[in-house]
Amino acid sequence: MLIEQSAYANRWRAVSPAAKGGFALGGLLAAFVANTPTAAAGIALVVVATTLLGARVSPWLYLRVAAPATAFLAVSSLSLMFSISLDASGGPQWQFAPDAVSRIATVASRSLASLAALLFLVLTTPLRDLIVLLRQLRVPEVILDLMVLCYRMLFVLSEAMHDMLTAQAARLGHASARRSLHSLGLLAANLVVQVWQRAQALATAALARNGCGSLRFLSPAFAHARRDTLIAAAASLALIALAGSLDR
Amino acid sequence: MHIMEGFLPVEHAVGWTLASAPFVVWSVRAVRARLDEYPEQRMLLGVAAAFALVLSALKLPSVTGSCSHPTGIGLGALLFGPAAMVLVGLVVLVFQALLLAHGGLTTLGANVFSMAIVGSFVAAGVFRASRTFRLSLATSVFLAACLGDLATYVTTSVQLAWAFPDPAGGFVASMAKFAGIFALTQIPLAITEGLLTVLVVNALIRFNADEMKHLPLFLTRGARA
Amino acid sequence: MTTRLILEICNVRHVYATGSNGLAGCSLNIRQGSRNALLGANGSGKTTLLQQLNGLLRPTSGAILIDGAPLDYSRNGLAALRRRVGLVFQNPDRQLFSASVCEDVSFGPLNLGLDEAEVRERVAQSLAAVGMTAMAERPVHHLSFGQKKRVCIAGVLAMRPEVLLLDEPMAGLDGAAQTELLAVLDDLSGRGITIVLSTHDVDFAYRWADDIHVLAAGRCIASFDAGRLPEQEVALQAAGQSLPAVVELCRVLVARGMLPPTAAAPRSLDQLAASLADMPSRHFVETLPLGAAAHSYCDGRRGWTRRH
Amino acid sequence: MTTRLILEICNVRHVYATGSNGLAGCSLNIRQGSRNALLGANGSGKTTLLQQLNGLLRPTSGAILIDGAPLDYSRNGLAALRRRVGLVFQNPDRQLFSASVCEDVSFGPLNLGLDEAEVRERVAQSLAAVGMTAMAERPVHHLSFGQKKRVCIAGVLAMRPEVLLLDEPMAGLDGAAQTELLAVLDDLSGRGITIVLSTHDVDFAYRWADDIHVLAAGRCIASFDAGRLPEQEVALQAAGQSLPAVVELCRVLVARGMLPPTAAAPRSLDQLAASLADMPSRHFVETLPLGAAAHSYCDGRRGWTRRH
Repeated sequence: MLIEQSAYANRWRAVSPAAKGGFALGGLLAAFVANTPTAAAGIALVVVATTLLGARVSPWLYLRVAAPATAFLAVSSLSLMFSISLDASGGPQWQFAPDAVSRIATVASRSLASLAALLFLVLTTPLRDLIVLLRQLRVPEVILDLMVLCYRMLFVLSEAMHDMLTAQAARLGHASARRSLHSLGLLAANLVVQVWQRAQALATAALARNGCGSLRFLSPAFAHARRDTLIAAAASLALIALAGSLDR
Repeated sequence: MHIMEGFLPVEHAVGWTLASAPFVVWSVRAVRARLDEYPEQRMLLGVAAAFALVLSALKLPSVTGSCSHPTGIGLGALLFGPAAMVLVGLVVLVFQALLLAHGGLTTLGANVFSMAIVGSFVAAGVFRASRTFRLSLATSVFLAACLGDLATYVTTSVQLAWAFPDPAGGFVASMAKFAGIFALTQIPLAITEGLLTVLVVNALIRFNADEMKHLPLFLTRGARA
Repeated sequence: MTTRLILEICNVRHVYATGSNGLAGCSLNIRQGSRNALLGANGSGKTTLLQQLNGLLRPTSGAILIDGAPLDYSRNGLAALRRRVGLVFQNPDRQLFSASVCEDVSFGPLNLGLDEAEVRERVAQSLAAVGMTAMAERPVHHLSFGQKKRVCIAGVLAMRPEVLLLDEPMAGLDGAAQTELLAVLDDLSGRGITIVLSTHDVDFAYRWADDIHVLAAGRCIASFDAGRLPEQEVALQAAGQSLPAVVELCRVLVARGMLPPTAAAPRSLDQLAASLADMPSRHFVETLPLGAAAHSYCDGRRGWTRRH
Repeated sequence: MTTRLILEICNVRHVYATGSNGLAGCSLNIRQGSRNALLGANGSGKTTLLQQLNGLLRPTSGAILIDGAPLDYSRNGLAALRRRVGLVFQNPDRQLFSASVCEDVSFGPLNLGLDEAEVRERVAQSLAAVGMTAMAERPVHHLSFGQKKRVCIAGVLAMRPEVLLLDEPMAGLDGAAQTELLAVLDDLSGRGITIVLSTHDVDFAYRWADDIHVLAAGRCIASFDAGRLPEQEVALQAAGQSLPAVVELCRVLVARGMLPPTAAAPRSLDQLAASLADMPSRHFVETLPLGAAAHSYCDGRRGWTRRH
């Protein structure tokens, strides 16, 4: 998981998640405030630069993380490029959409600016800190509990899945598409069984430490949280102002 | 298929978030009530969310040769019931946005609606209906997972078409375009996911019928109905 | 170490819903401050017994006493018990559920209702006790198996238990990690914490424990001072165990007159080697043909000389 | 046993996507029909190497030869390789995925595309080879850990491999299960199957292997006939291992003149005890005060006499 890797290794790892969340929110708002493709592209550029130069996220990793979303963008843009209507005989008629270029430019620049804001947040902030932030934002505890457990068990189960896939491959379980689907069915069923067993074990382990309700943990303390949050708020406002000013 | 960050115009992003909100609130309440009764299920749902996430990373062999990933929502709805699956689906989508940059925060509402809400309810509803019509367990499971997937894909296409109507053909033409473009990956995926889910349920039943009886499965409740 | 009993297990039976792997009338005592090894094969009831001592399971019949009073299975009673008696499970991945080391360790003390400052202090102390202070902010999934194991122990220590139960603590650890873990256990034992661990390794039990309790088929078939283990061959055999290698060797050496029967019995092979090194030499070489000595296959002598 | 090499690992490097725990230029050879122990601490690259030999991982650089020819990583090449070189993983729960024992063992042969009669025969033979015939119809999750391990081996044997790779086969097994598993391995080795297993237990490697390959930090730092292990103290130390207890003891005994340096070096403590039992007796007792002898703490002599 590349995002996870960067989230723990970047230069702003120890900055308060509230500050980073604030800046990302600023980026998202700015992306939507920007009315012209140029403005949105400008926002995208500033946010990407902040991520790469400020937080020192590796550009190569950044491109790889952004690739799937940009693929979605490309495919969707394709459908915006053409217009379809019925001709006289009732058959479908393809043509270049008249406003295709400007529509695509608007959507693509806004999407890229928003994506940049999302990537800024996730590439600089481990999920664990984001959960802390959500806790501060008073997200219902049920959801936070599920997130905490999901985060930890994600790694445990994906290791189990990886090991099982390897073990199946060692016995040629993926020799043909048909055998492969069969093997994957067995694998998923085994994981389902593990879901119960592991949940049971975790519940028992929590009980052994007197935990039988909502899961409570000590939140990490972030140095200079207030200062960083103020700086981030100012940067966000500047970003939104930039988006507005590039409009005209 | 999740809509990427920032792709929907602001009014659509807000609109779908508002549309999903009541379902999420309802699911939070349902899960809380369930946890009051069975506190140990807190862990179960957390691990289930991790399971759905891990499953979505699985590469399925696909009919068209393109690789596809299962959503796991159909299987989840059959195992845990649609009420819990809305919340689990929400967590899964949040994680996909935050750990994989797949989907996004502004489009979270739209994605939750198409996958966690429509996907879970269609899967659970189709399963109930198929069992009522006395279809075999395998057929019912296949239809549930497959149609759950298709419903998600159709809903996403509707969301996109509504946001970007075709300048000439309007909503319908746009719907045809989006649905057509994504059909290439989504229809084979729905079929493969249906088959996979049948294999999983079959394997589960063979593992141990005894133990399955003790599990609070939507599936077995459905089977009895 | 006193002879005050902190835990008494009196004829405890445990039948699982599936009917398997329980306890079948198990009785044993744990002395305060002692190091105890529950020795038995897989499936002999060790894990069930440990979960009984922590109140996670309740005897089908029989009783468990703590400080002479029967366990109180009320909500408050269990909370109090689990504060005094902490349990570390075998598999860390089945008991660590939070994202970071420090968060996970704080779980227990927060459940005790302590205030944040107190929790922070306890977390810091527990992590220090297991040598994981530097890792406090690490995510759990970045840790090695041995490190996870130590985090599990810290999570229990943060509740300041009097008794620490550990299920197969050495399983899956390589030599270096075992040594580290043993140092942690020695330290805790030195602070007066009673330790009860399960193991199927008789050599380890003999080397480490004060008291050994042999489990077989859900019963404690023998419970004795570890020093008296050599007399317990019958019980060990019944539990599918053999005598520790050091005992076997010591016997042969004493029988051959190579070791005086008076010496304190060595508990480990290292100790045995040390006592042997103190013995006076004999000279075999002269009684053997010269050629044989020159072509010595056992290079022990060469090795030995090289080292000195 | 011949000196024909069945597998040659030539300067293999493996870098994981995460950059961790790979191989850093590892070279070693496996002789056909030999028993090989890959000895190293956790994280020394043992598992990576085993997965390389089975084609599950591909060298970042360097090469692996089977029967002198480089591994073929095409789809068919891999299928052929995995038929010849079978791998048993450490954790049985990660490689048993079917409902029943018999079904699981049939997984490999079915993937080979064999017909049903052939599959049935192979399943029966493999289960017999690991002594699990009676359990064929049992659900996998009702088995003990040791039984699961044997089913894993049967699952690989059913593909009729020439080389059997086992990752930490002894880990987690209690004494009885280890003995059973060793008997299975001895039997397979006797039928000419080349065995390569990883372990971090130097005593076991010395007792069991023909060839020992010492791994540290992704390299094979020494590869030798197990009989020559006592000379390899430096390599062992570099790999975080000490000499086997039996070698240490043998040295002390030889140095003290209690054992002739000419004898074939015992490979296990049992063998050592046996050679000592053949030595003539000495009598310490007379040279020591009577009181000390009477209060003998080491009850070795008593134990010994009782047995005879």
